[in-house]
Amino acid sequence: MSSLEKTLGVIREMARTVEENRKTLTQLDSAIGDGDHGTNLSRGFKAALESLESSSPGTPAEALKAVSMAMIGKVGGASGPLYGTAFLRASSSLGGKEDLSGEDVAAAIVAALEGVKQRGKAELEDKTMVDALEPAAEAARSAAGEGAAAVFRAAAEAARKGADETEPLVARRGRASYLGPRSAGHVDPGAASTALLFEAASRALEEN
Amino acid sequence: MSSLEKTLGVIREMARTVEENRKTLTQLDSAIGDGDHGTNLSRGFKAALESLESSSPGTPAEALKAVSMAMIGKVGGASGPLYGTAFLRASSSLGGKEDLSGEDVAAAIVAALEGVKQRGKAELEDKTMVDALEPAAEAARSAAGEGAAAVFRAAAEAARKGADETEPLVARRGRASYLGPRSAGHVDPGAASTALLFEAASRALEEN
Amino acid sequence: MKKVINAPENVVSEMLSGMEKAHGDIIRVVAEHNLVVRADAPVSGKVALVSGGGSGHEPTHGGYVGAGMLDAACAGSVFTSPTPDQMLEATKAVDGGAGVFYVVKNYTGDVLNFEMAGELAEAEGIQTDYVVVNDDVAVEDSTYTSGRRGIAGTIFVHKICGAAADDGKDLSGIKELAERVNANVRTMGMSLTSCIPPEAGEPIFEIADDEMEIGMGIHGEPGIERKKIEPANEIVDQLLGKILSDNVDFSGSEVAVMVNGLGGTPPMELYIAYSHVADVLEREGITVYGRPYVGDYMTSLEMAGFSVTLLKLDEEMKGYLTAPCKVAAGRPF
Amino acid sequence: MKKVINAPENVVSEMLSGMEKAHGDIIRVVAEHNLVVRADAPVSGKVALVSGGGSGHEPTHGGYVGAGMLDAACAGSVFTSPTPDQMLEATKAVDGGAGVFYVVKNYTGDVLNFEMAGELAEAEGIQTDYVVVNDDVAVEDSTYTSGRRGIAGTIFVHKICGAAADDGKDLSGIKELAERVNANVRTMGMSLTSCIPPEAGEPIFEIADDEMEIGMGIHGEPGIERKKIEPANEIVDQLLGKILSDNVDFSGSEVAVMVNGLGGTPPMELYIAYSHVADVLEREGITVYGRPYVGDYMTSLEMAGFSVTLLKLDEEMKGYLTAPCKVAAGRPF
Ligand SMILES: Nc1ncnc2c1ncn2[C@@H]1O[C@H](COP(=O)(O)OP(=O)(O)O)[C@@H](O)[C@H]1O
Ligand SMILES: Nc1ncnc2c1ncn2[C@@H]1O[C@H](COP(=O)(O)OP(=O)(O)O)[C@@H](O)[C@H]1O
Ligand SMILES: [Mg+2]
Ligand SMILES: [Mg+2]
Ligand SMILES: [Mg+2]
Ligand SMILES: [Mg+2]
Repeated sequence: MSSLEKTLGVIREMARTVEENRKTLTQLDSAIGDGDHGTNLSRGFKAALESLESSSPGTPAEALKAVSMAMIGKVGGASGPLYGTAFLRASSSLGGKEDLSGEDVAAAIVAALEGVKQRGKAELEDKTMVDALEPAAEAARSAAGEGAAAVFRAAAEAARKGADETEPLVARRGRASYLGPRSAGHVDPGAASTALLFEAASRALEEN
Repeated sequence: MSSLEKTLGVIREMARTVEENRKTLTQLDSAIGDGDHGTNLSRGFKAALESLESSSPGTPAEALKAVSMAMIGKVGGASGPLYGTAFLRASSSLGGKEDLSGEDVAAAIVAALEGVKQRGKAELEDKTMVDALEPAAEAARSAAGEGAAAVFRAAAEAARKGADETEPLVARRGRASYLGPRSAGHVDPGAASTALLFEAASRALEEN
Repeated sequence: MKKVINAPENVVSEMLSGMEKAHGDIIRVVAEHNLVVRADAPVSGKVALVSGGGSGHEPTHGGYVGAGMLDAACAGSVFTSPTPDQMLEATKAVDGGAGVFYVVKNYTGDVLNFEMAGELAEAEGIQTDYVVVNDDVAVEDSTYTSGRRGIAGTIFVHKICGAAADDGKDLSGIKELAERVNANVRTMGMSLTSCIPPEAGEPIFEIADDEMEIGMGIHGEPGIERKKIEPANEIVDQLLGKILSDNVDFSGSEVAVMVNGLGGTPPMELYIAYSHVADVLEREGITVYGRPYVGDYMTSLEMAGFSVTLLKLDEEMKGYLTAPCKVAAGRPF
Repeated sequence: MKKVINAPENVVSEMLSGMEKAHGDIIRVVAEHNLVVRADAPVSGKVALVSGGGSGHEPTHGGYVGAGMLDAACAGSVFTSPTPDQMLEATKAVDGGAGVFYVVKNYTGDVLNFEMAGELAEAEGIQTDYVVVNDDVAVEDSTYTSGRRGIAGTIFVHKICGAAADDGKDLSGIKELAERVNANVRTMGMSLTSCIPPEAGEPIFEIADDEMEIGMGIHGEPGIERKKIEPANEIVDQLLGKILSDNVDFSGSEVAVMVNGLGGTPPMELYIAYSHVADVLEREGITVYGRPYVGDYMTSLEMAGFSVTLLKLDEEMKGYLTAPCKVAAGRPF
């Protein structure tokens, strides 16, 4: 199976996972935000799938670019431009490559992280998706030599741990920051969705 | 005890009864009206008691006139002008009399009925206070020879029966008429309050 | 009950006090009688318009007092008609020598109290007349009953007759115009929720989470039918269907349109409803004249729901409808 | 969930369609991008003002598009910032050659999306600039966080900068004025109930029948404190107390005042609140300039609650605040 097919498989599994967890994500966002994170991502991934249908991308980078454009164009909110930037930077980092190594995948994840931090100006422990994405990127880098599947497996584990650890934090970025101390005691919805996306990617590659 | 004192006793017992049944009357009015009949009458009788305090009426007619003015001036709604007219006509029918016979009381109740029908243009079975007041006036007339207490006793019994019998009726006057057939199955609040007022009057005279 | 109030028994007087502080250039408030009076009343030589009714329908009626609309509004307790004393005081405060005209909504209480007020005013030598507005097609009309309710269509009577009075029309002319507006205006409403009168402290009725009332009044009186909630377009079809099949022939005419929110319905939903109203009218060959009235014009406290009003216009009404006026219910822009 | 809608996923487009049908003389709607655009846009040689944000805050922002206020508003999904594509389309539709100015409320989503739109517009050769409004004193300000939210005070930026743009002020002048308004405007809100976004179908939060949220946002984000409900005057004291003890010195100044309903609060309650606001301001020696804004200006669907906004005015702001404008959020009278 080509890297392009694998990439498309990853994206489809991400979309499926978002749909499955739409309510959960929205409920997390209701607790410390405005209750739309699940709806937002669902709208974005639906648009991404439609765009992939109609555009038939030729490379993994083109597929990721289509996802990015769907996120930026259809999601809105904070997560739209942030995930949009993440997929855009991942796409750029892959360039025209047709066969992706573990190193390529890890580099793309690191690029995604840098894009998100640049756009959103969040740091670790601000209780945002960065708390899942940054450990995921580090784990990905460490596992880079073991192939794409291992990279995603490591990233998913690290992202899940990072997401869980947002629970006690007081938010300093995003809508949850308006709650001050009342934001503690809830997992950040964006960190949770980042963990779900990496788990979906990992699952998609294991299955092949 | 003078007729004036008895009249004041009747008014005070009416006020007490309205207060005690405020919620019930309001609930009856919620079912087929706008849920204010208890509040309306309570406001009116409070104002009546205040007015009696400050004006010290010299005759039964003056006392009833004070109640009438309080009803007209403070109640509003349909029941304000209707009960106001009832008390006004009762007052006029008594003129300057100091000692009231059963005939006088019965004539006052008949005058009240005529006033209400003239103002509100309701007939029997329109599901209004007339359905309690008209039988009360008839019973009062029949009992006129037996003294004031007997007149009120007979009126109270007839009013209660008339009020109960409004339950199956479809309203043709007042706010309940807008419901059409849906107004059936509920006792009319104004008929219920008329029955309560006669029962209060009867009680006040028995107790003496 | 959750409300931004201090005490249930003071809501009317405190509201009027707030209105006076906010709109002192347009109105003054006579606190002893819960009246809102045009700031420059009485206007000498002009017929004065007085309306009133229970409170809880804001901006009706105090919000419509000002140059070009009402001269005074009498505020009753919540959902309870004001009293003849109040109305008489209002009459005396605004009489400019050309008579006083009462705009009365058809409720037994309002009618009886205004009738008594008129008798009292005549006794004091002030000429009065009145119209009883009964625009609600939900209720069948009949001379053997209290007839139809007066609801949101009343605002058009205020606007058109207010402009006419400003224009110098005399009392009998105003009466004729008011009757004409009333004869050509039809309204029907629905609601999704009840509301809580502050003194009662409880909802007037219970309604399930998937039900609606069709033919709703504005005081929490039940409507004519309760059923499962339906899509906005189907609701609009029913309300308009009843209006269009009534005895005013709207076809081919120019109409003023109001989609009136009952208080708890967001503008989003009113515009969704208006969108379909506009489509149906276009299909029926009925032209919307000027700007439609989409918003909260006659409310029932925080009740969710809306009504649709159509007024068939003639040339005179058009002129008065669009004449300028200055009232508190307007916006600073 | 009970709403007058056809389908949750269509609420924004159907609402915009209704607005266009109702206000075709003031606005046009670009349906593909959920934009409300001034009917005569682009106005050549004038700086164009664009705002936008999630839907569900009506009349914000589409209701403020028109001569003398905004040139365009981008409508996002309910409570969700619109996207850079939409904003770019709006920018292109209204650019009259003098640049486009974005009025952005301080939410991460709104800021990021408008920033991206600005980059895209600059790439197409359109000069843009923006202000980030952050008037909500409920949230402590800090450079280490996202800072304060933008809420109802934003309407004053629309009005004042809209009039200034009409008056010929250039892009840098508008920017300076917008920053000045933002630096002098402070808001704080509270709520009694949650609201139900149509697509979620459930209340954003649960709140007991005797509780209120103080420091509420406009998207159902929890406030800063939940407590037992208190009398209106005490609530106003808390909101104003926080505003007056913030870093704008309002004493002795002239202010524009807004008592903004969140959708489900009847005018009666807003006027009761305003009555006390006026008393407190008078006691503090603060003068209310012109007509206070008491009504639903920036809502949260059907949420019950309100906010209080004070804007400290200078002479230039006063002139622009009271300049005429024509927008859908105004009334036909
Ligand atoms: N500045 C930021 N940097 C990184 N992530 C952020 C930032 N602000 C918000 N987020 C993420 O976005 C998530 C919320 O996304 P979403 O609910 O879709 O948008 P919105 O907050 O606009 O409603 C948060 O849970 C958080 O993880
Ligand atoms: N035309 C009428 N004639 C006699 N009684 C009437 C008439 N209209 C209404 N009523 C009485 O008034 C009662 C309602 O009074 P109330 O609730 O105080 O006034 P409102 O209907 O204005 O809210 C009804 O239950 C009915 O008995
Ligand atoms: Mg969110
Ligand atoms: Mg009643
Ligand atoms: Mg009543
Ligand atoms: Mg959002």
